Amino acid sequence: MADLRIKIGSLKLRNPVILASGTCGYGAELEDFMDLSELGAIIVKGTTLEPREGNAYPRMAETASGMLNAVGLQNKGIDYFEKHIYPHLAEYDTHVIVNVNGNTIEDYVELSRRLSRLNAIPAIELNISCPNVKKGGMIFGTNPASAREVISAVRNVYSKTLIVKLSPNVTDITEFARISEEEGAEAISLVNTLLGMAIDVRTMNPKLSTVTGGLSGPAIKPVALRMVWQSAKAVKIPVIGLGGIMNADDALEFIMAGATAVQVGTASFIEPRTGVEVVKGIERFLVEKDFDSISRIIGIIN
Amino acid sequence: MADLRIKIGSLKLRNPVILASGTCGYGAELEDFMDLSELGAIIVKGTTLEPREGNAYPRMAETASGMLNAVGLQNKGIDYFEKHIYPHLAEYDTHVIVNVNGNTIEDYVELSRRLSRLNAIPAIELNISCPNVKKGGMIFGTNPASAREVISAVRNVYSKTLIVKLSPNVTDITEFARISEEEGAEAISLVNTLLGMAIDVRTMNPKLSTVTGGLSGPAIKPVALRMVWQSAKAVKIPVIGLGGIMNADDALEFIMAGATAVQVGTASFIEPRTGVEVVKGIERFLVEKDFDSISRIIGIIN
Amino acid sequence: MKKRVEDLTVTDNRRLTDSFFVLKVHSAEGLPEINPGQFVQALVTESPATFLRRPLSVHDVDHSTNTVSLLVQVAGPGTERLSRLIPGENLNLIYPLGNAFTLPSAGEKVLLTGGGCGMAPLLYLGRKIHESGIKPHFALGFRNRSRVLENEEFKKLGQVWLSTEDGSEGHKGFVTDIPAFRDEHWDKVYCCGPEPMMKAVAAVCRKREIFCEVSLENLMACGMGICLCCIVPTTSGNLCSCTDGPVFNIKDLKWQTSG
Amino acid sequence: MKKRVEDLTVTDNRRLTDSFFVLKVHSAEGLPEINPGQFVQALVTESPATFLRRPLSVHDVDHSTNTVSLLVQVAGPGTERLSRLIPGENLNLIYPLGNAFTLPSAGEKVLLTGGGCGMAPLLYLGRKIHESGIKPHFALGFRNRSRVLENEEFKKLGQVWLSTEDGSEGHKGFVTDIPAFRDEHWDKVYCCGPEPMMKAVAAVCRKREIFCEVSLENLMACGMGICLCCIVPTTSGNLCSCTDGPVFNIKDLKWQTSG
Ligand SMILES: Cc1cc2nc3c(=O)[nH]c(=O)nc-3n(C[C@H](O)[C@H](O)[C@H](O)COP(=O)(O)OP(=O)(O)OC[C@H]3O[C@@H](n4cnc5c(N)ncnc54)[C@H](O)[C@@H]3O)c2cc1C
Ligand SMILES: Cc1cc2nc3c(=O)[nH]c(=O)nc-3n(C[C@H](O)[C@H](O)[C@H](O)COP(=O)(O)OP(=O)(O)OC[C@H]3O[C@@H](n4cnc5c(N)ncnc54)[C@H](O)[C@@H]3O)c2cc1C
Ligand SMILES: Cc1cc2nc3c(=O)[nH]c(=O)nc-3n(C[C@H](O)[C@H](O)[C@H](O)COP(=O)(O)O)c2cc1C
Ligand SMILES: Cc1cc2nc3c(=O)[nH]c(=O)nc-3n(C[C@H](O)[C@H](O)[C@H](O)COP(=O)(O)O)c2cc1C
Ligand code: FES
Ligand code: FES
Repeated sequence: MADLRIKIGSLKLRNPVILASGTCGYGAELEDFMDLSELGAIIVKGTTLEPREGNAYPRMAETASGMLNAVGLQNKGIDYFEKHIYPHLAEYDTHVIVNVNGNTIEDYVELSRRLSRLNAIPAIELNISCPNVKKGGMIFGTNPASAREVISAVRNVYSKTLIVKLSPNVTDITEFARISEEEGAEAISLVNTLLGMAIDVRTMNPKLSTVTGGLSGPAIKPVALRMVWQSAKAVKIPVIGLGGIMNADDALEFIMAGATAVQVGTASFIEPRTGVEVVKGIERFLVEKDFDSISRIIGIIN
Repeated sequence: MADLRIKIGSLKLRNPVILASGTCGYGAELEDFMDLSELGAIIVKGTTLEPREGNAYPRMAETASGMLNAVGLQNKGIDYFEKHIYPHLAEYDTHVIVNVNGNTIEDYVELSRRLSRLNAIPAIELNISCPNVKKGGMIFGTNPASAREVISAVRNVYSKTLIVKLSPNVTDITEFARISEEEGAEAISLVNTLLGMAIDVRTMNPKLSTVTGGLSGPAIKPVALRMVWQSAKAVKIPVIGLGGIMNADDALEFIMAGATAVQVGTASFIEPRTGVEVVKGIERFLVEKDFDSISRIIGIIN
Repeated sequence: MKKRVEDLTVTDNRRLTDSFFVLKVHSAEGLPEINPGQFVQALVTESPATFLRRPLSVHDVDHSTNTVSLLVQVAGPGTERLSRLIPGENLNLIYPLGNAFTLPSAGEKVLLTGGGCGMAPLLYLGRKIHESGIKPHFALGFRNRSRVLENEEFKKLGQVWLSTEDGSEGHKGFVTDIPAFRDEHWDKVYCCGPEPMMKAVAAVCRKREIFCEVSLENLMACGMGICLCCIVPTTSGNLCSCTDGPVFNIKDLKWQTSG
Repeated sequence: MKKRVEDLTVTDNRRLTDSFFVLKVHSAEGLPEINPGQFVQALVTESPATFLRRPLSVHDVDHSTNTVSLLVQVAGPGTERLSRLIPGENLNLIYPLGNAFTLPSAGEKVLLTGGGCGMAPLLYLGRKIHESGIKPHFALGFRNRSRVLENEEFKKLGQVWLSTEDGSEGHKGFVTDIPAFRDEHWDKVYCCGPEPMMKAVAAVCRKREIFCEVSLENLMACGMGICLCCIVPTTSGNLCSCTDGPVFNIKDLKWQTSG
C-alpha cells in the first residue's frame, strides 16, 4: 500500500487522478463502467451563464494519435445546471469541480459567484483556454494582462479552491503560471488543447465546421509534459498535468515532471475506465518501487 | 500532366517538394534510394560558422506518432562545408539550400555572407527556431524584436533568396510571419519542431540528455497546418509548409491551406523515398481532379 | 441495459462482396439485452491509423449462442483492419449503445428501407418485428446487382423489394421509386442508409404523413454521450446522436426536406 | 552495396525461448552483398505504438536461397509485433546498413564473444570467418541454462564456450570469466552484447592489447546517417553508429574502462 492522497490548496483528494472537463460529461455517463468514488475528482463539462448550442457539425476529426474537437462549450447554462444537474452531482462520493467559462470578465465573475453558493462544489476550474469559442476562452489565456484581470476578478468573489486552466498556445507557459499564482489561484491545470486543423483532401474542405479546433490525445503529450515541467519549476502552487494520458505510465511521467495531480481526458472516449486504471497503475508502481507515498515522486525529474 | 512548377521569390522549383533540413543530411545519404533531381529542392543540414559536436547522447525518443530530437546542430562548420561538401553539392541537378544557424546576429550575418559567395547555393533558410541549442536558435524565433533584428541584418548582406524558418512555439505565428515579410524575406517556412519532453518511467530519467527536445512527425501536423493556414492569410510572400508530412495527401492539406511548397522531414527516416512519392501523388491528384496546375489549389481553403 | 466494455471472440468473418463483410462475435459473459437500432463501439487494435473506436450498428443478435453480427463496409483503415479479423481473435466492444427503433404496435403495417451498410440495423429490427407477430416489408436499394447484400436473410422475415440504380436487379432507381413504397399504406417506415436516401425517404413520409424513424451515422468520438461531437440539430436543440439517437423521428430533425 | 527499401517475405518464424525468436525473410529481388556486422531497419506495420523502424542485426545470410535471418528479443511493442509475423507475410526492410567487422587475416586466432540478442551478428560473422579458412572460437554468455541460444548453430562453425551467471551451464559468471578468454592468445576479439559486457570485454582486451571490435546498439531514428541521433563519442568526435558503425574498434571509443 502506498499513500496516494494529495492536496490542491485546501482540497484533499484521495488520489491524484481527475477526469478532465468536456470528456466525462457530468460523470453519470460513465457510471456504468466504474465507480466514480475511486477517482480523486471529476471536472464536469464547461459551463457558462447562459445556455449554449456550441458549434455546428462536424465538430471532430481524428488525427494521428489524437483528435481535433470544436464542441464550443455546448451546455444548458447555470440555471439549468443548478436546478437539474447539481442535485445529482451532490450525491457523488467524489469531488465535483465545475469548469467555468465566459465571454467577458463579468460572465466569469457572475458564474463563479453562483457556483460558490453550491456546497457540493468545492472548487472551480477557470477555463481561460478554450480554443473553440469566438469570444472569451483562449483570448484570456493567451494575453497576460487579460489573464491577470480575469483571475483576479474571480478570486475576489470565489473563496473556495480556484484552479486556473492554462492554454498551451503560448510562447511562455511559465508567464501564465506565475500570473495565476500571483493572483491567488490555488492550482493551475495544463494543458488545454493545442489549436490545430485538418483538411479533407478529397472534398477540399476543412474537417471542422470552425476550420480550427482543439488537438488532444497522445499526440500532444510531449508538449504538455514539457509545459508541466516548466511550470512546476516556476511556481509553488500545485500543478495538475494533462494532455494525452492514456495509462498509468503516462500519468507517472507527468507526476515525475512535477504534477501533483493529473487529469484524464480523451482517453475516456476509447476506454471509459482509464481513470480508475490509472489510479491502480500508479499505486502498483509505487509499491513495486517501494515508495510509501506519491509525494516521493512528484517532480523527481529536475 | 499538371504543371507542378512554383516560385519562391526569384527561385524557380520544378515542383513544390523539398527535403527538410536536418532530415536529409547533405542529400548524398539518400541517393541510393532516389534521384534527387526529381525533387524541387533539398535543404541541407543546419550549418554554423564554427564546427559543433551537438548535444550528448541520447538525442532521440520515439513518441506517439512522432519523435523528439535533441541533435543540437552537430556539423563541421562553414570552412569544412565550403571545402569538402559544397563541391559535391554543386553537382546536383536540384536546388540546394543551406539552413543557417548562429548564436549571435553576427554569426548569422557572417555565415550568410560566406554562403552568398557560393554560386550553387541559390537560397538560404534562416533557422531562428532551433529548440535544441542554449544560445541563438529559438530565442530569436520567439521574440519579435530579436527576430526582426536578425532577419534585417541578414537581408542586408544576402541578396539571393532568403527564407525564414519559423518556430511554432509562439502565441501568434502571424506576428513572426509579418515581421519576416516586412524585413524582406522572400518566403517563410514553418514549422520547426514543437518543444517537447519525455520521461522513462522505469529509470525515472528524462529520455533526452537535454531533457527537452523538438517534436516532429504526424503528431504535430494539425498544429503545423493551422499555423500555415494562419500565416498564408497574413502575408503575401510564399509560405513553405511542413510538419508531419508522410504522404501526398498530407502535403496536399498544406498546399490547400495556403502553402506554395512543402518540406518532408521525419518521414524520410521511415521511408527515404517519401519526397519523390509525394511529388508523384500530388501530380496524380491534380490530374484526377482535372487541375492543370498546382497553383489552382494553393490556399483553396479560406 | 448497462453498458459494458468487453472482449468478444470472433467466431466468423464472411465476405459478402468486395467491400462488405459480416463479422460474428461471441460474448463469453453472455449478451445483455440489445434493442434494434443500437450500436457498438469497436476498438481497432493493430492499426496505426486508428485512434478512436469505430461505431457499428448491431446487424443481428442470437441470444441462444450469445453472438452479435456486424455488417461492415470497408471504408478506411479501421474497417479494413476489422475485415481481416480471424475466428479466435478478440474484438473489444463498448455496447450496447444508443436508443432504439420504436417497435410497431400489433396490426401495423411496416416498411424497413435502407441501402449499403445502412442496411445493417434493419435485419435485427426486422427479426424483432417478426417475433412480435408482424410481417415486416423491406425496400432495399443498391448501386447494381453485384452490390446486393443479404437479400436471402431478409426474405426469411418478410417481403423484399429491391431497387438498383442501373436496373440490373429489381426496380430501376432508388428505394423511393419502388411502387409499393409510394402507393401502399404504411403505418411505420424505418430507414437507414446514405444521407440522400434517408432525406428522400423522409420527404415521402412527411408528405404522406407516415411515422418515420431514421438511424443517423454522424461522426462519433465516444459513443457514450461524453464528447458532444456527434450532435444533430433538432427541434429541441442540438442532441447527441449517440445517446439521444442514433434513431430519430423525422419530425424532430431539422432537415431541409428535399427529393 | 547500394542500400534499398524492399518488401521481403517471411519464410519462417521460430521461437527459441520465451522472448527470443529467429525470423527468416526471403528477397524475391535477390540479396545484395551483405557483410557481417551490418544491420537492417525493419518497418513494423500494424502497431500503433511503433512510429520509427527497428534496427536489427543480420544474424545469418543464405545467398543460395536469398534468405536473411534475424535473431530478435521481444523488448517492446515493435519486436513483439515482429514475433507474431507468420510465413507469407511481408517485412519491409531498409538494408544493408552500417559498416562491418574487420575480417581476420589468414592464420589469425579469433574469439567471437557476446550474449543475449547481441549474439545476433556473431553467427554470420563466424560463418564468414569459417568460410575464409579460419576456425572461429565463441564465448557466449547467458543468464542461465534456459536462456542459452543457438548453441548448436555456433558449434557447427567452431569451438564454443558458454558461461551462465548462475553456473547452470558452462562456466559460472560472465564471458570474461571463461578461462580460455583470459588465458589463451587472441589476435582479434569481436564482441556484441549488453553494454556492461562489451565494456568488460573491452577492458580485458585493452589490458592485453588485443585488437577488439564491438558492435553498438545505440538508439536510432533513421539508420542511414541523416538524423544524427545515434552518435557515439570517439577520438575523432561524435560519429554516427549507423554509418560509421555499428562496429567500432575499442581504441576509437571514448569509453571509461571499467570491470
Ligand atoms: C451509429 C453508427 C452506426 C454505424 N453502423 C455501421 C455499420 O453497421 N456498418 C458499417 O459498415 N458502417 C457503419 N457506420 C459507419 C462506420 O462507423 C465508418 O464507416 C467507420 O467508422 C469508418 O472507419 P474507417 O477507419 O474504416 O475509415 P475512416 O478512414 O475513418 O473513414 C472513412 C469514411 O467514414 C467516415 N467515418 C469515419 N469515422 C466515422 C465515425 N466514427 N462515424 C461515422 N462515420 C465515420 C469518414 O468521414 C470517412 O468518410 C456507422 C456509423 C455510426 C455513427
Ligand atoms: C544496430 C542495432 C542492431 C540491433 N540488433 C538487434 C538484434 O539483432 N536483435 C534484437 O533483438 N535487437 C537488436 N537491437 C535492439 C532493437 O533494435 C530494440 O530492441 C528494438 O528496437 C526495440 O523495439 P520495441 O518496439 O520492441 O521496444 P521499445 O519499447 O521501443 O524499446 C524497448 C527497449 O529497447 C530500446 N530501444 C528502442 N528502440 C531502439 C532502437 N531504435 N535502437 C536501439 N534500442 C532501442 C529502448 O530503449 C528500450 O529500452 C539492435 C539495435 C541496434 C541499434
Ligand atoms: C471533446 C472535448 C471537449 C472538451 N471540452 C472542454 C471544456 O469544456 N472545458 C475545458 O476546460 N477543456 C475541455 N476539453 C479539453 C480537455 O479537458 C483537456 O484539457 C484536453 O483534451 C487535453 O487532455 P487529453 O489529451 O487527455 O484529452 C475538451 C476536450 C475534448 C476532446
Ligand atoms: C533529427 C532532426 C534534426 C533536425 N535538424 C534541423 C536543423 O538542423 N535545422 C532546421 O531548421 N530544422 C531541423 N529539424 C526540423 C525539421 O527540419 C522540421 O522542421 C521538423 O522536423 C518538422 O517537420 P517533420 O514533422 O516533417 O519532421 C530537424 C528535425 C529532426 C527530426
Ligand atoms: S459520440 Fe461522443 S457524445 Fe456522441
Ligand atoms: S540513426 Fe540516424 S544518423 Fe544514425
